[in-house]
Amino acid sequence: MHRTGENRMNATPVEESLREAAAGAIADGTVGVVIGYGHEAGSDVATPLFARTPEQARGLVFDATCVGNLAIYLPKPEVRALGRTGLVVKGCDLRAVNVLLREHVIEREDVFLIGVRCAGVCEPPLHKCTVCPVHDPSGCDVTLGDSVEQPTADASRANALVAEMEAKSIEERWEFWKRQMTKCVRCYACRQVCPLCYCKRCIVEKTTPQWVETSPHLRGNLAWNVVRAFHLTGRCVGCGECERVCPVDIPLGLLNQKMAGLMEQWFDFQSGLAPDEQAPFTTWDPNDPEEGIL
Amino acid sequence: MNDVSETKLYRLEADWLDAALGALERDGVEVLAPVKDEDGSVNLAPVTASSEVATDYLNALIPLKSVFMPRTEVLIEYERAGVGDVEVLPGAAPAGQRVVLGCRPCDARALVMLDSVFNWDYEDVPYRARRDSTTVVSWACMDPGPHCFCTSVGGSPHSAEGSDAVVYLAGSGPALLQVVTAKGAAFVESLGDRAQPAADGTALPEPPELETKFDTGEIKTWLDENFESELWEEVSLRCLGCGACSFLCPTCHCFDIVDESTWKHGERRRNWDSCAFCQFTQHASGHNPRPNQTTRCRQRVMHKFKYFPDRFEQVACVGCGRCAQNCGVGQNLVSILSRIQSEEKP
Amino acid sequence: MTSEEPALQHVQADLEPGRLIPVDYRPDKMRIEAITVETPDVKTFRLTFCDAQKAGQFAFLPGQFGLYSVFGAGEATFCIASSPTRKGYIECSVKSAGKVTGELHQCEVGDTIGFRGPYGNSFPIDRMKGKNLLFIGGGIGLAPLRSVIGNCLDWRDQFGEVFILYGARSVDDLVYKEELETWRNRTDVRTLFTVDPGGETPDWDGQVGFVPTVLEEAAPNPENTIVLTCGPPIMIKFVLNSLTKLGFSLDAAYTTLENRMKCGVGKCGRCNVGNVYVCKDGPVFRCDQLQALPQEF
Amino acid sequence: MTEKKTTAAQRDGTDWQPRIVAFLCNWCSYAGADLAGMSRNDYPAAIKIVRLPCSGRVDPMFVLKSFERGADMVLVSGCHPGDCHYSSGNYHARRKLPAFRELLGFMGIDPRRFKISWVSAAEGNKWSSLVADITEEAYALGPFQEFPKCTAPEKTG
Amino acid sequence: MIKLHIDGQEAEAEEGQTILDAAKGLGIEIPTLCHHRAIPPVGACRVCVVEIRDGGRPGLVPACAYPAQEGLVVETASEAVRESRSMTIQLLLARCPEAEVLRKLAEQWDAPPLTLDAPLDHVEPPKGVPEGAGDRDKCILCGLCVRVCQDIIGPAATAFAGRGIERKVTTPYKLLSDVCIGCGACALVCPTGAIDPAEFCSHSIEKIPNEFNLGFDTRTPIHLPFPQAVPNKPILDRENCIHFRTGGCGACETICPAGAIDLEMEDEIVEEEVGAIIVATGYELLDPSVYEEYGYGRYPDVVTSLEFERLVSASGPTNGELTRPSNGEPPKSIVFLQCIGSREETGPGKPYCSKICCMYTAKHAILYKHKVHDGQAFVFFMDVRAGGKNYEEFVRRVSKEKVATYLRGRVSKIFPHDGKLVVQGADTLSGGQVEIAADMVVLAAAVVPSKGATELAQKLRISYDQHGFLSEAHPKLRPVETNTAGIFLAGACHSAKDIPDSVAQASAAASKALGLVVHDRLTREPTIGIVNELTCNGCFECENVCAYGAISPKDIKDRSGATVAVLANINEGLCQGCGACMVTCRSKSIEVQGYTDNQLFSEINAITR
Ligand SMILES: Cc1cc2nc3c(=O)[nH]c(=O)nc-3n(C[C@H](O)[C@H](O)[C@H](O)COP(=O)(O)OP(=O)(O)OC[C@H]3O[C@@H](n4cnc5c(N)ncnc54)[C@H](O)[C@@H]3O)c2cc1C
Ligand SMILES: Cc1cc2nc3c(=O)[nH]c(=O)nc-3n(C[C@H](O)[C@H](O)[C@H](O)COP(=O)(O)OP(=O)(O)OC[C@H]3O[C@@H](n4cnc5c(N)ncnc54)[C@H](O)[C@@H]3O)c2cc1C
Ligand code: SF4
Ligand code: SF4
Ligand code: SF4
Ligand code: SF4
Ligand code: SF4
Ligand code: SF4
Repeated sequence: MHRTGENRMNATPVEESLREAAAGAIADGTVGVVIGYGHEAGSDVATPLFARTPEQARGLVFDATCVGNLAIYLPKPEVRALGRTGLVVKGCDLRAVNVLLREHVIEREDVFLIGVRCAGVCEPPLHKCTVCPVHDPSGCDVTLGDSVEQPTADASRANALVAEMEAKSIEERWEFWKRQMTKCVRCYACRQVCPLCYCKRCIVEKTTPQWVETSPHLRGNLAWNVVRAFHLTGRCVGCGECERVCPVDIPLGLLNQKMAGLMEQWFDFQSGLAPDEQAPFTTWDPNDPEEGIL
Repeated sequence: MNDVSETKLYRLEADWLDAALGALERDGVEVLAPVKDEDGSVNLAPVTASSEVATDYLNALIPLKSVFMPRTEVLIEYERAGVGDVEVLPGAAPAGQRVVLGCRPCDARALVMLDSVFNWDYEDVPYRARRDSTTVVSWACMDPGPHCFCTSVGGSPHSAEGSDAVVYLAGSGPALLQVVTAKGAAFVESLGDRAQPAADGTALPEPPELETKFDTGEIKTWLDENFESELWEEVSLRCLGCGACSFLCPTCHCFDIVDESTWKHGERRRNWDSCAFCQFTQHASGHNPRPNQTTRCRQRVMHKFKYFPDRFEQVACVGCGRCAQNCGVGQNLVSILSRIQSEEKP
Repeated sequence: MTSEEPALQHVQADLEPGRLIPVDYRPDKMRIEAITVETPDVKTFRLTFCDAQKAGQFAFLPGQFGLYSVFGAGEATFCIASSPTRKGYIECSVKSAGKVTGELHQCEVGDTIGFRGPYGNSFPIDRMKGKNLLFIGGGIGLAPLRSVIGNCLDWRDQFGEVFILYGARSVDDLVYKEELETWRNRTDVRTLFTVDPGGETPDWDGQVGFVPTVLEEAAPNPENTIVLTCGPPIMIKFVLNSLTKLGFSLDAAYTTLENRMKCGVGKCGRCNVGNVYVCKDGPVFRCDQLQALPQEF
Repeated sequence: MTEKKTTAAQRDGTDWQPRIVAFLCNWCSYAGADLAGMSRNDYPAAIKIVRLPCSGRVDPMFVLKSFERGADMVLVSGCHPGDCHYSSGNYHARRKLPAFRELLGFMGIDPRRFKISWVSAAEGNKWSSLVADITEEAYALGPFQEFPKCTAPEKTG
Repeated sequence: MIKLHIDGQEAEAEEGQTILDAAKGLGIEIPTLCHHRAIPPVGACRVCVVEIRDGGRPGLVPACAYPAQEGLVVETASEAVRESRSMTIQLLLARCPEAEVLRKLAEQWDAPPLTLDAPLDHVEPPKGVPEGAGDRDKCILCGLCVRVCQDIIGPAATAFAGRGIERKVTTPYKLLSDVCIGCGACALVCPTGAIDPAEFCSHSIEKIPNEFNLGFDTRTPIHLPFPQAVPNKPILDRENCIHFRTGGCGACETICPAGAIDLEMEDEIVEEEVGAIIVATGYELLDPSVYEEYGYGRYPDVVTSLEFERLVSASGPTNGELTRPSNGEPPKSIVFLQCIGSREETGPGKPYCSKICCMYTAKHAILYKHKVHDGQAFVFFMDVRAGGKNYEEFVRRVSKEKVATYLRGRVSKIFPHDGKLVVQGADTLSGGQVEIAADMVVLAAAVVPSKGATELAQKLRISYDQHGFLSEAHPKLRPVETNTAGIFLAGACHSAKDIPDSVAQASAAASKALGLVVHDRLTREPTIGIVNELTCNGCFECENVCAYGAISPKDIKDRSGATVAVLANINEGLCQGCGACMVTCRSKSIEVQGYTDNQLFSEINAITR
């Protein structure tokens, strides 16, 4: 592939060990492909690299441009056809892997996880990185990189944006989202990039009945984004990919954060911290909150 | 369409924009111009004052095609009329007179391609109506961006194809306006004395240099031979199968037709669609002629650089670079094409 | 390739080069006059235009299709399954497969639906004149053939021998049962009806076997024969093999494609097979030309 | 209660009547509403009832679609916790639906327009007073049209 | 097989059997005292003597110890036998004139009491023995108790001590024994009821209250649950059984003539697949001790109506003699209080009418009068609700014939005074306060569902009302069905009702159940879920929410038999059609027939038109 063999001269120690681990796993047949990050001209962020030979693995990089969540590729049949999948994961990406395991989308033995300790990506670090509880991915087959000081996640900061929105009046909120949702073109990039949107048939593609109107008018867009956020409630791991790829820059993360916060507040639940957790919407407790029920 | 035989050049006064906006408003003509929204992206939107118009932008996020083929439009409406019967209402009223003031030449050039499809034996009435009632005044590019490659696909930062008039806003000097069509000429009329015929011999500014990245002819030669090629799988693995690239592409025109109805009332809408979507071609039996992302990626490239030239003698890409810029996984049409180019000439 | 057959000819009657036909996507209203239940999931609808003027003007060629709309559900593509020689109505046979077809199956006689068309090319009637005709249909694939069979039988003297081979998965899945009976009772038509092994009933007096097998056993004479076939893709594939074995030339065989389409007029971008658009260049294709296309159907 | 209706209508001088779509579980709330009917309890007619097996069958999509179709208020009512005919359906509803309401509220769709209640088969009186109360509230909130009608084609797509 | 002749009939016996056994086989009863099947015979009491006429050495022999022999000719009631037996009985009776068995035998065998010069002296019982059950005067010194303890149970806690007239059964040094396990086998085998194991045992032997008699008397660990129990077989209460508590004893096992007891047997959970379930868990009474003012629980003579039922019952703790629990005297005056905890809108009681109390109180008054002819009965009532065939007439008779004095009003207080209970209440008809000095007070406490009924309902997934009474599917049209297919209700578990109503409902439930089980195939509502295998992701979120465990993984195989996917599958027998899975499935891959998304979509469309 055109990026193969692209070998940065000044590879960092992590990158060296990453390339080694990946090349080794490919060479000894542990995996059929390693999906990691590569650099490509014309792209500000690292792009997914599918290394199928040890040489191609030399193109792997790991730096602050590695924002993407590669777990998205795990369920894809095209990728599975390449053999066992080696996946480069940051701590946050691992949360998505955990949800995929929890939801039986993948089996643990089908993936070879190359964890990389990560202090945060982008300059300045992304919001998700500043509140990340899992800088150090645990449960990987290999874990690389220096250990990272685990900053105590500041809950107030985690929800600052949500709180700001909630401080607004209902009308202001409506105006805000109306403007945002009007922009949506229904490209579904948000869905396609989400590692947890793996449905064989998305609800918008179900025509009988058509719960979500496919037309990119405000009504359809609202329905789509409400459904997307709700289908990810208790599941979204906050990787922020949806918001990143939205070509019209709708702050989708805000919706996800709102719902994640709610799950934490109501059910003391954070998604993807372990592969054997029980999603809040698939269980219940007799003492669940009753507020607002008449 | 309505080509004026001889290109005419005008010099524009500094306040030409206000004059134009004022005059057009008086005539009841709606003006669409680049406007920067609260989130910082630039899009074509109705304007009434020159202060609303953004000039320091590379290109609109949503391409010009949306003016002629909105991302959603009502094709027909109907009303339930008794048991098992409906009354089909006339479609949406034809669009009024509009002027697009300030699209980029690549977007305007894309209209030529859309015209080919929408007037291919069958004339698409809603498209044609909007096209007829809209004057396209593009602003020539003086400073192309890193993703731009119009020159590689037969265009130019100063291309006048598809525009009714082209405005050159060059540095501190006076703006020039080139009339391309009768509609463009009519637009100049509306400027009154704010537009003066340029002195004979006034030269248009030289278009800025752009590296040519590939040769569309050679690409087509390769595509003609390589419907089956491992390259398709390689380049498609990372593609997410979203519609971001095609929705933002000024030449992509695939659409869906859906009915949206309540008990009484219904609308048949035309919405943008994308060949990248997995359900796009799926049959009722579950059979899918393009069952995976590899075949769908191939379709997009083939469509633009082989099928379109086969049928319309032009590639269906104007080199705006939006697809590369907006792809979440850095899928880059230019890199695929360069790759093909290198296959062609090893 | 025979000289009188230019490649992928536009047989479309009113599509003259240079003249644009406006499409505003507004359907004409049609009334359901009759509904025949063909199989558990196929119904045939007989439709007449609500507007008398439109009814008078309307004409089509066998093999053409239309876009039928159930208001509130949407549009779907079906070929016109009645013969152009029978004026005053059109018929379509619809398999319930999804939203529109599902809703259509809920409709009753007297209900109004919409119709746009006819679109697409047609079977090469001109070329068929004077030739022996072999029709090979499978399942609901008999629908487009029915139109051309009807046409040919109504002008029976214009053609040579007529042989209709039709098969379905089971006796239940055979469509147009009454018509099959009429054809069988005609002396100037040879018929062979078959069901897949296991699909027969105790009183089934036709063949049992897959269409290609039955075709090979029947061994029709390739001489001066034009083949028109339609059915599920897998059947077509094996029928073409068998035809080649029997000495038929694929440039004398035609079939129709059913790629998904939304506009029907070459704009929406779905139905292309390579650079060929099924809606405008098809749906009828000559088999040898089809084999040269990318296998995207 | 009929009285209230007229006063509300007179208040703003229109004939407008709110449309309240109610999704009731078959075993408790529907039976409760039935009991209210059998007991000749009077309650406002603004409420339109959809019967479901269980409040756990109420897909948030129903709520959304009702709003899209012009409902001014949506009510979901099921058995009291612990009384679900299917033993836990209402517990599932009690997690999903309030969360959905939070989401709607966050996006500026007035959460007061989405009511959730538990009404048992024996609570015919609760049902009638509940309907009376929320109908009154629906009058106070006024018509909800922003959402259903927001399909205006964008100027530039 | 040994053949012999007893009283002229041919008898059969097995090797090792005695004449007694052989006679029993013929239905000839030979009286015996010291014999117990489980204990090797010694022939100590000699009540069982029989005469050998032929086939052996002729003479009198104890039948319990003499082995059956081929050709023996035995007479069980010959003159010689009668004489000997009568004398033996006379002697025994002289020693233990109080022993009921001896008196009966004496009557039967014509043994008039001997007149003795002086009564037999009695010996002090061991130290620390509580007053009580056993009556050492009844001991005939047969030694069964000693042998059972020694030979069968094992601890050998007792033995004979003393000689002659002093001879008696006691523990070493006459101290309470540590080795005694308190099994009571001695008491069990004692023919005359002379023994109370508490006399021997150093640890306390708990009395087990008899549940059926509401604790008014006691029972053994192995016992018949109640008279007329079906099946009429004893049950063993492991919690109290010595064997299960100490590992010893096991007397019952050895003793049971039918060999029906197997202490090794483990409790087992029997799984039955059934086609229908009828729930008939009945009711119990609200515990009236919540009402302090009535003193229930504090004053023994304040009883509930159910307790009263036992106290007057012929099979009850007092064998039908009505006595005051406090002192065993017949109650000369009695007060019945109705509506204790019924028809109470607030407070600890129930808002409903318990329906049966008016009737049974009237019945109780009659029963009372029947037992205590000169007694006086009073009934405090709120209303008399005697709807039902002949009910009103019945109650009217009770009040008219002055069986009881009916006082309309409530009792405000009951307190003990001078050995009586003073009942203070209002008589709203006369408008005055009344005070009745009663010997007994009977509280007609509210009928409430049985304990555990709601848990059972949850297990069965049937619904119940706020009081815990199980709910019928429809109050008019499906009064015996529950909402869950195949489960029916009968009796007071559904609401307070009397026996005729319970029986009527039970009959209906039985026929409904039969209607189900006589068919080979179950016809059920078709509202069940179906998974769309084309779109199911196999995430099994649906499995997590299904309360019926109806969803399980299904392997999807390709033509070669290889598993290509594992998808959800719904068992249509288990699915109840609740739809929880549908809502949980994001890909909308489940449809519950009858409530499909399409149907609901159309409904929403239509309703909002
Ligand atoms: C030229 C032509 C002629 C046809 N003739 C007949 C005919 O005579 N009788 C008949 O029963 N069917 C015919 N079909 C197929 C028919 O168009 C589809 O079955 C129908 O459109 C399904 O529509 P729906 O709304 O019910 O399905 P939807 O609810 O829209 O979709 C259900 C499934 O059908 C697929 N689908 C949607 N539209 C089409 C389409 N146009 N073609 C294939 N799959 C589609 C979808 O991907 C989806 O998987 C023809 C198709 C073509 C292109
Ligand atoms: C004081 C008094 C006097 C009465 N006198 C009369 C009278 O004279 N005439 C008359 O018609 N009615 C009389 N009644 C009413 C009568 O007792 C009831 O109508 C009748 O007993 C109801 O029968 P049932 O079988 O429904 O319930 P019950 O008799 O209560 O039987 C229920 C049975 O279910 C068992 N059970 C409970 N829970 C479970 C469980 N979880 N699993 C298994 N088994 C369980 C219980 O142990 C019990 O054996 C009287 C009631 C009272 C209180
Ligand atoms: S990525 Fe953005 S524009 Fe595309 S569908 Fe999602 S929200 Fe809409
Ligand atoms: S919803 Fe967005 S943030 Fe959440 S997991 Fe999916 S892509 Fe990541
Ligand atoms: S190339 Fe990029 S933008 Fe286009 S479909 Fe693929 S992932 Fe989406
Ligand atoms: S293919 Fe890409 S570069 Fe070409 S016109 Fe479309 S968006 Fe622009
Ligand atoms: S929840 Fe839906 S997708 Fe998941 S296993 Fe169940 S049916 Fe399949
Ligand atoms: S409908 Fe209810 S009972 Fe049936 S499978 Fe789904 S969750 Fe289980």
